[in-house]
Amino acid sequence: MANRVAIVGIGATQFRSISPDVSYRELVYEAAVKAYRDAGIDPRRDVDTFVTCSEDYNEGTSIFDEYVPDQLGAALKQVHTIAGDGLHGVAAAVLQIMTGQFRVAVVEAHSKASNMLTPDGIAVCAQDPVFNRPLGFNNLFIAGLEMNRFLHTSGLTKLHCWQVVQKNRAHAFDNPLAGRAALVEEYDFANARPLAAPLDELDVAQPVDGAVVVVLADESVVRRLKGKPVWVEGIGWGNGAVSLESRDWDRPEYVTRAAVMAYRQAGIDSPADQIDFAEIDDTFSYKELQHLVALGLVSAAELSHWIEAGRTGTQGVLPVNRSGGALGMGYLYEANGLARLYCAVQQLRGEAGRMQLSAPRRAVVQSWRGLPTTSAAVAVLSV
Amino acid sequence: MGRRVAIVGAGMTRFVRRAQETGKELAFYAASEALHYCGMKLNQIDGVVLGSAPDTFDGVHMKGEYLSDGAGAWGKPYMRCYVGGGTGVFSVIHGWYHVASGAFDTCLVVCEEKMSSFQPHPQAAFLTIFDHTTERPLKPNLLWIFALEMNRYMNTYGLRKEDIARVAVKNKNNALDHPAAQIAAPVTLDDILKSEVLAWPVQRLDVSPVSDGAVAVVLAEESVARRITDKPVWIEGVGWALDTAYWTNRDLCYPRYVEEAARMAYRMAGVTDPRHQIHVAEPYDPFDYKELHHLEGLMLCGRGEAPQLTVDGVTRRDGELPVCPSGGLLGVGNPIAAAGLMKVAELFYQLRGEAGKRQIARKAKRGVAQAWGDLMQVGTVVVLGV
Amino acid sequence: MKPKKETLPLLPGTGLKDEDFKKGRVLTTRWDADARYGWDAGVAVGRYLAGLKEGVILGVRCHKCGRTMVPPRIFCEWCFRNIDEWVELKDTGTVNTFSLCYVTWDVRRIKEPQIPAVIEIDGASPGMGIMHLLGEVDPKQVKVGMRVKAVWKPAAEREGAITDIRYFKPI
Amino acid sequence: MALKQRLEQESQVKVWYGELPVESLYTAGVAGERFFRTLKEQGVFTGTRCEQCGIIYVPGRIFCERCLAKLERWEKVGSEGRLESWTVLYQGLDGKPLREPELIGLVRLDRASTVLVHRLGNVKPEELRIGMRVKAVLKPKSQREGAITDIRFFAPV
Repeated sequence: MANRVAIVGIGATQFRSISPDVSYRELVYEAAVKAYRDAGIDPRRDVDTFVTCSEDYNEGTSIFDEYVPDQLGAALKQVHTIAGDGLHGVAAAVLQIMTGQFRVAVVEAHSKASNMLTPDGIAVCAQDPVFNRPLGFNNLFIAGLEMNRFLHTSGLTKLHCWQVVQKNRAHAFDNPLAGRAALVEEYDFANARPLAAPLDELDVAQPVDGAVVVVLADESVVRRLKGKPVWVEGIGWGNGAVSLESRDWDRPEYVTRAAVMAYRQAGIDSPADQIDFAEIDDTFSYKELQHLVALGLVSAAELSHWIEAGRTGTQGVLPVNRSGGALGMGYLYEANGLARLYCAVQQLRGEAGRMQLSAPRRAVVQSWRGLPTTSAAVAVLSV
Repeated sequence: MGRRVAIVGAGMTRFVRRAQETGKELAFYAASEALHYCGMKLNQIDGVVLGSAPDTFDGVHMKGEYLSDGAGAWGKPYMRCYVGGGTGVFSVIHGWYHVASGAFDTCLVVCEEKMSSFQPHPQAAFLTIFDHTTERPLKPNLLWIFALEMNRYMNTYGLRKEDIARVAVKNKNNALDHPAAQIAAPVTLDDILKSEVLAWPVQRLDVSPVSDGAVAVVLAEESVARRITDKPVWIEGVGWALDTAYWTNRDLCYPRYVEEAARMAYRMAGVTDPRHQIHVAEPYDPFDYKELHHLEGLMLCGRGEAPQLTVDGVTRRDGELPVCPSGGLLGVGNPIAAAGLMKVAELFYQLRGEAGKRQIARKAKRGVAQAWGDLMQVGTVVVLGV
Repeated sequence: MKPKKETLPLLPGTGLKDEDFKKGRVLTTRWDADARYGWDAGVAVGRYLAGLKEGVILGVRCHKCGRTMVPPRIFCEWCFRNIDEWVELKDTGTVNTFSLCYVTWDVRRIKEPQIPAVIEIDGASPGMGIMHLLGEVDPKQVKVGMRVKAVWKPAAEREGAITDIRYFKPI
Repeated sequence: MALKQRLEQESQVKVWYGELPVESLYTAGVAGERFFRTLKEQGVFTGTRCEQCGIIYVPGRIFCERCLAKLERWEKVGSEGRLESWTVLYQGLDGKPLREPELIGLVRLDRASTVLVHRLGNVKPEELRIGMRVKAVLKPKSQREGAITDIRFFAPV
């Protein structure tokens, strides 16, 4: 990219199933204070633009963007909201810095999932109100249809999906932020509650509360700051057909488009060889498998062998979701992408503690906006 | 520094109280009209951005995703921005940074709002813009905050209602020449002053109507823009600012967030004397006093002086500083985000001399469009020039 | 109607009338969203509500900028640091601005206006107001700058809510 | 103890309850109006074709999502088709288990490029196979109201 952009500060709260002691403002404030300290900046003085990521229905407030500036130190400054994943917010920040008009940008996303008393009733409002919603189906049916077709066309089985669940939830033991670490055993799978066959409750990332704030800066600022910069080598995002009727049910081509855009900027032509580890969407167990292929990290033909051989595990050639992913950290709505980015930055800086992989140089981070969307964003990070 | 970015095409639907079209269909109409205007095809568009205000209007959660196909986002990088009522003008800023960054050569900007889906009346959707714990239990409505702000403004500067109402007369009559307009008949000062009191000092005709509609513009970087048209309209400056959410801690008599946004945009555009270097303005006018408030925030006149400009006829289409020649939200209608983008589209037509009956009398090389939103909190400003 | 309107270019978009819906001339679907929330009040607003239950309006102070703020927050948004102190404010104040509103939140007409106001609370810094209603006052007599006092619900009825203050009335 | 100290020391965990009161009335749209009217009156499925992209959208649309061409050519498609995927849904909109799980399928009608989402009927889950032939079972004409629910379900041919 013409104007190099780096991540220079990260801050996050813990990801917990409930957070009754703090309001969303206070949750975000905690993450913001940590991120600014990590970057060594003062938001009132040093930040040129702020991007927040949220959706009104998830917050229970219309035009929620009203309530974002104060807890970020952004009052009366340049702030806008993206109705997208945190990685879309990062894309918005990177673009702004690349214009040359902004040098330091802040991206925020959070989840107060526990405050949604009717998450299924809220989620269904994202379905098309004319063609789909009158049928009265819980959004999970879309995942059931997609998973069934995916297993049918890929030749994989539920056992492969379970391996993803076991891996990610075990990974989360080493992540102090993660809220969903567990040893999942065969007994658990056998007794899992079915949601939308072949999808069981254990295949689904469960919601948690949390906030993540990230500070980005252009090269001139990076040189003045003390910390180790993590460069955004590429960032891509893309959409597919949103309607259930016309979308491609066989593959998430929008993920591939986003990846191609990010890889092109990063000069990556063979992702499997050039990327050291991946933090990717695993909202549902099968999604991690789909996304591995869509991101060009594993070929469809090799996928089953890869999973069976544990190549995406801690000791594998391509560790995937070493953080625990959404299955292990918890599902953070708009903050999913930033949580993954946070952990990837820790890895690349060598500050990942018990999660630390050996000297990784380059990571791919990917997010998907969940049911019923066909939007994805992909970032390539490096040191 | 960033690349130069131009608007090369614009298009819109009619603004109507209740549209038969779905939100997707409205977005499609606007996107397709804008592409037609500059003779472009969707495959020449690198990225798409969407502006739309609260999801509760359309009644669709994640409505950016829902509207994506109508907006032309299939297979493209696509993002939805929002800053409440400021979204319409912000969407152009959003598109601007896509192109100015160098990552995109072209960008389609679409704004849509379908307010009529909300039952029984779209105004009720505004209850939920207030703080859920400290304000909503008082059952506030949107008129409250406008009335509170208008009263503070009138009190601070000792303004008379009839001077403010002249804005509504001007804009509603300007709109009679706008093909998208919801208004159908001329309006007099007397009509406005005699219209029903909703929330004193706000009366029925001080307010813009609720609407369904969509607007789109096409942005392109310099070399592409010059290939598409010999009359590109340049985005010379952009600015925005979001003030604290603690709105009851601020003095509502002056929109300092608009001033912040304007200063940023003027700095970028090299405008040092806005009153003389800006030739036409489209400030946000959901209520008549807001146009005045915003003219002051845009530093096109001194504080408390905007009403006199209207009385003196300066802001008429044949005046020295035409303001809202489109007819504004008061006249054309107010499909929130789309209304803001309509203002940018108006400057595009005016600066190219393509505004037909709405064409302002004076020669204009530079204009400013501005929108406002959230809890009287955000200013978004775009300076355009030819 | 101005006849010249017909000469304007025709834009796409189909306007419907109320009766098109009432008479079933267009196909429609309905949805009543089940979107319920339990928002965590958190430290600052949690204490604010607890104070209201006790019949007290609480504020917070930042020693750096010297402002005393209401409603409370755990940070000073201008200095971006933690607040230093909680303070009991008075339950009196000054009307900063007001409206006489003849329409309810769901757009029904009412005869007697509601009087929403921004009230600057005594003990907080100048200009620090909260939104509330005025009562026990002739609408014609309400003025900017008027002095007012909170009218509380009886202690037994208070639940820790902004509505524990019924309204503010002139002093 | 003074009130202020007491409030500062006690934990004041409090939850404030509320909702987004959103009641919506959606028009079927220009295309939806035509698609559902035809289904209601004639009991047939119709779509629109984009010549350039070679796609037949069912339900028909007024625009092609791939090229934004305006689509005006409506044509009839089959009311039988192929099951592209299926699921058994166990969870209701209230987040609780459904008393009766729902069988749901993706059906590509003959000649259509796109699929319809709907219930499956007259079939047991163990009989379902991706690729099987299914047909639309409509409500009787007198009960049809011009909505997606005018289709009762899709059943094996």
